[in-house]
Amino acid sequence: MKHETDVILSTEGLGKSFDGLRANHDIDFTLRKTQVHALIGPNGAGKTTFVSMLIGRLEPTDGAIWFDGRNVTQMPAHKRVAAGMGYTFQITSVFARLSCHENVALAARRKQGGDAAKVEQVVADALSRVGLADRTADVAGDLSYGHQRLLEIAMGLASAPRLLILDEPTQGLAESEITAFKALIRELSAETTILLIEHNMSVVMELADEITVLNFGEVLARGTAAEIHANPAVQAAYLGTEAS
Amino acid sequence: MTETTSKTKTSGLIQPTRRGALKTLAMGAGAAATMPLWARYTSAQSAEPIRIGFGKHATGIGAAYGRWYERTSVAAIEKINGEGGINGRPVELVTEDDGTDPRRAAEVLEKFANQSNCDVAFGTLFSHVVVGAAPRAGELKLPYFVCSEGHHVASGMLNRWTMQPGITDVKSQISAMAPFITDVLGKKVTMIYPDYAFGYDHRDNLAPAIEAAGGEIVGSIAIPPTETSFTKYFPQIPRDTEVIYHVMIGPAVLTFVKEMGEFFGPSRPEIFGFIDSLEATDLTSPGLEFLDGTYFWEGMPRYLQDDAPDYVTAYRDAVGLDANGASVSDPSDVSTSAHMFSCWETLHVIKAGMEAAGYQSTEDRQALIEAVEAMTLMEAGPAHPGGTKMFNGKTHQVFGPQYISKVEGGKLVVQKTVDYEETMYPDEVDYTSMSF
Amino acid sequence: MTRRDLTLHLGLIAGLFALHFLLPAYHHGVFARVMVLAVYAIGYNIAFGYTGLLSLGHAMFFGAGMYGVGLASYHFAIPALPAWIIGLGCGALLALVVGLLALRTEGVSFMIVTLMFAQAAYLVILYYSEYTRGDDGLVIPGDMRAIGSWDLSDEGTRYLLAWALFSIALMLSLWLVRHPFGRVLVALRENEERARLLGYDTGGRKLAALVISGTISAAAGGAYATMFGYVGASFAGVQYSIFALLWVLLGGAGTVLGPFVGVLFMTYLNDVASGVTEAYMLIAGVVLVLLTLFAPQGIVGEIRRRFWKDLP
Amino acid sequence: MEFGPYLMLAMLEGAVLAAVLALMASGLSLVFGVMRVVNVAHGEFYMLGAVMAWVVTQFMMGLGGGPAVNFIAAAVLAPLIVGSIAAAADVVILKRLNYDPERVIVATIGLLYIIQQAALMGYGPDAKPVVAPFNERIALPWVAWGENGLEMYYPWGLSTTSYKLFVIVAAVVILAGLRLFMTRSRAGLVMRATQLDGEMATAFGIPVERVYAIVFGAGAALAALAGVLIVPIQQAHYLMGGDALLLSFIVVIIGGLGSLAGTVVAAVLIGMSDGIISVFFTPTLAKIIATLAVALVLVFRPQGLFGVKNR
Repeated sequence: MKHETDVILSTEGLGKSFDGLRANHDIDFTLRKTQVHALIGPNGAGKTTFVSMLIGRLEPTDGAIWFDGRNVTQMPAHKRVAAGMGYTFQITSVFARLSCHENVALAARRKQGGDAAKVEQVVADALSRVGLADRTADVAGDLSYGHQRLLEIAMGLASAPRLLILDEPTQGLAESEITAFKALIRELSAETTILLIEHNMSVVMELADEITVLNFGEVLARGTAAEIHANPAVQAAYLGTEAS
Repeated sequence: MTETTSKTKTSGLIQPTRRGALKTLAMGAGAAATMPLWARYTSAQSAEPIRIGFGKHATGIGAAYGRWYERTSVAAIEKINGEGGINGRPVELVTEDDGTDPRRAAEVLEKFANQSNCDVAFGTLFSHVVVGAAPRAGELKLPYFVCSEGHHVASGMLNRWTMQPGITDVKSQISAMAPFITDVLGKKVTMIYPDYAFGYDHRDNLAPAIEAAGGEIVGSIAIPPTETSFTKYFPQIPRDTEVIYHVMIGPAVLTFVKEMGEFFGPSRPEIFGFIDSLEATDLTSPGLEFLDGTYFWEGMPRYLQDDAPDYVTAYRDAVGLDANGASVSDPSDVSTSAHMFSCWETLHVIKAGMEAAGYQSTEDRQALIEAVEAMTLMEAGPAHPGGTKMFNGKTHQVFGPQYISKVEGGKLVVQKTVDYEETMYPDEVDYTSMSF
Repeated sequence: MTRRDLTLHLGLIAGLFALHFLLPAYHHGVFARVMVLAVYAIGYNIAFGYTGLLSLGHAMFFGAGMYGVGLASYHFAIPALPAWIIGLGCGALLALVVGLLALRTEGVSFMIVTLMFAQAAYLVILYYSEYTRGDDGLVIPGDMRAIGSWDLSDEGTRYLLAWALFSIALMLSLWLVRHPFGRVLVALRENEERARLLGYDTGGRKLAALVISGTISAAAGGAYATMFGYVGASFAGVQYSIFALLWVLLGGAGTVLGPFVGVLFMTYLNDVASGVTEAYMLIAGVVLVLLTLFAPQGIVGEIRRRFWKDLP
Repeated sequence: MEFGPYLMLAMLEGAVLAAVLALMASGLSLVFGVMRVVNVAHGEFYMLGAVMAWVVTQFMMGLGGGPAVNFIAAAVLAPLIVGSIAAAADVVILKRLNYDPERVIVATIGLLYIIQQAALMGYGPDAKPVVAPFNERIALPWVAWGENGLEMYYPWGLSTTSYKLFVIVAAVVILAGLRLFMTRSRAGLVMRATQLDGEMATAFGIPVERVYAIVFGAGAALAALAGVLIVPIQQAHYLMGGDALLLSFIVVIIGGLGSLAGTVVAAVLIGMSDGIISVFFTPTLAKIIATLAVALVLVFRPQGLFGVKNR
């Protein structure tokens, strides 16, 4: 087994079929600690299916998932989160009727437990890092779409994961917000590992240490930004279509 | 009568300490709002009418009974008032719907005792409602006169404040019927009864009574009270059955009897029923033709009998019954004759009890109970149109005549009257030895 | 727990204590009953209001407490307090079993499954009529209705005990919803998937919430049995499940004070309406429809929305 | 009674119950299938159908109609009236809730009380009979091995009535008609399209709101029709909707929520087993077993016994 000490997450032959339809097939994937790793691929390439299996929202049909040296394939989602995974949804999924503070506090409390002062500190810190410090008392559902995405990220931060999976975090963000987001990720990458599912190529190219490309549910290529950029297969399957 | 407890002056309303606190507060300026209420308690003087709380089954499964119980009670109160009221005071009926529901019935008793300032409560029919409400009556120290025919009173499960002086209980009704069934109709009896407490009174008492009379129970079929279709139960009737004994209650009674007729077709055994199976139901309803020639128990005849005494016709006129036992204003509105007379008689017992006790105010409630407990023979007459009865003060239960009627041309004709002497059984309780 | 929260809720408790001395006899009795039923509603509110579990079967928990107490007192002559604890245990156990099964479903299916379980429980009461006396029910013997020298059939004692039970349930519910555990229940109600992916064991929390809710409901049922002396099958019928829903919706689902306000309001509404018409349950129907249409948050919920944003 | 004829009788009785249940439950299933909401007031529409049948026949009797004419009038008018009431309730209440499943449940519980209590006020608390258009007792034969080989005879008690047979036939005809309507007519297609995807249907110009109102009305009308058919056997009573609702829930769940064919199969299963179980068990125990079984089906096989997992 390949758990080198610097690998935080890996999959072996991971696959998922829906009623015989193969959404993911035989994916071997390795994620190194403190890396920013981007997962890209055209629409319908199976990215969300893949991360859903990682976090435990979907049960794989074949293969295994290893997190921190442990086989977590059968582990329920909440235990994976407790073990150190964090996840933000592709479609905004905040607690719309609760305040921003409570949203983030819920994320912080699982780890901090009953230590109210510590929770307050984590919440304030997370909100200010995403730039929502002045919206603490606002009801989450009243925020703009972009702010809700930032709130999602704040919730991810507050749960202090060792691996943060961000599913299309910049979707719907304004250009200025994207710039701030990039800065935030750079800052975060010092302390935590980040798996980024992203459409926005500029974000990917600027942030990712390593990139994995999915196509038709299989791994098409893997490498640094420059390598992927130069890969003809990727260009054909993905960048080509993107460019046209 | 054993009067071991000395008469304590209980208000029956609130415990003394709280009342004391209340009075203290009432004297303060801040509690002025409670004054009118107090005024009501203390001014219960002789000019006030005597209030009788009537828990009416206005809704729920007992509604047909409730409607007729109320009519009978209103007529009785009118008569009593026409004759000068009770102890010179007019009588007023305070009616509350108990929804044929035990919890609601208990609340209604509270309302009677504490809000509408009733002197007594009366009139409950359905046994689960009686059982649910009676403990409250005991706590409120409110005389509670039920008209239920359940064996719950005489069995000793209730309390000193609950009595049944107007209607014979099921246990003695059955012991009165059993000899007739075995002598005239047949020895092998199959009983069909509702699968709930009222039915259990029948189940538990019929077998010994039939056996004592030389017959045997060959089949026993319990039907859930919520059932709406009955044919599937009838095949359980043993083929050698000579007599069907049936008693049913609730909104589906007509279906029950109709489907029984359809099941037997032309080859029916003898059938003996408690009229409960067809109370408030027209005997000439389509599908009931087969009942001609069958027998029914009646607590008091529904149809005007040829030899009816004057006080019976007077009672029927006062309640508004035509010769068929239906409302004079609506011939399709059939009464619950076999039971509702108990309201009339109970109200007259209350009157007699209050007069014997010199009843003045709610303080005399205990004296009222003791006065009724002292009663024995109740002669047939305007106050007791259902016939001569014997009251047993120890068991709080009355024993009266029972009627066996035959369906002839769509009418019930009395064949036999069983006097109260034949309906008595040994005491199972002595309420007079219990404290108030 | 903020000071304002405490003042408000302790204020209500103090007010109810003062009413013990002020209320005229009839209303004194009504309030005692309202407080016990409010405890049932508080229990229901924890499942429905805070955790979002729409159950139509809570009457079985109320009934479990009631029959736990009733059967223990009636058949085994167990005195009030131990009997009540048996009742609590029955409710907790039933809630655990029902929860383990029913919580595999959600939404509409959960509602129907709880309804079916409750119906089965109701029928079980009727089926074992030899012990339960079926529809007729049991009258709890007078000497079983005492805790030490306190006679529970005494109006004053009963009021104070109902008041004590209600106060405990109210403060417990306030403490619970302000506690991180309670916050997670709210998160579950709002967005279960999100809560799960924040690392909360949603299945376990829902089960815990249902067991707490069922136990409180059973506490109310058991108290009702000893305090009012009667145990009957109709209390375990579907109507009492609907009542709980109605009270909580009317008062305000997901508010601490809502259950009490709902029971109080509905009780007096029925009391007044039954004097006007036989069809007083019509009022309940109209109220339910109007609530869903115009005030889904209920009375206290509307107050929270308009005036007092962080009312618990 | 011997076992064979007993079973036969139980099955006949079961078939009558199955017929009525199938009608009523298809109404519930239709509403759930198309609108994805549970109508808790469905039992009250059944009750209202029975009550309306009584009202119509009383009115017609005043005009001097015979039982057959009166009954036909009731069978036509009662479902129409009840269906209109339901459609109105949909427009006034459910539409405003955006058909949110949980809020609809609460609102229809309210509707349940409103209808039930209105019936109490307007119609009264008594059970009242409606005369059947025809009701002859039909004795049924049975065969047994006798001295001369196979013999046919009429066992004691084995019988049914012409009206009960009519109820079974009528239900079969109506359900066959409903199926034809749903699969062959344009309106049926529109309903099924709406069932598959409300938003898509809107995009294709289907007036979804009107379809919903019609479906809700039609579901109630089916329940009312069941009420009309049963009332000559059972009488109309304002509390009759409760048990009927529970049974319909059971049928719809066993059959698979929203599946019409499954509903009919389940109605036959439940109706028949109600008759047949009563041969072997006491009725209360049978009900306990059936209720628990349904709960467990929902827990472990939420798509129903006959449903296919789709969503």
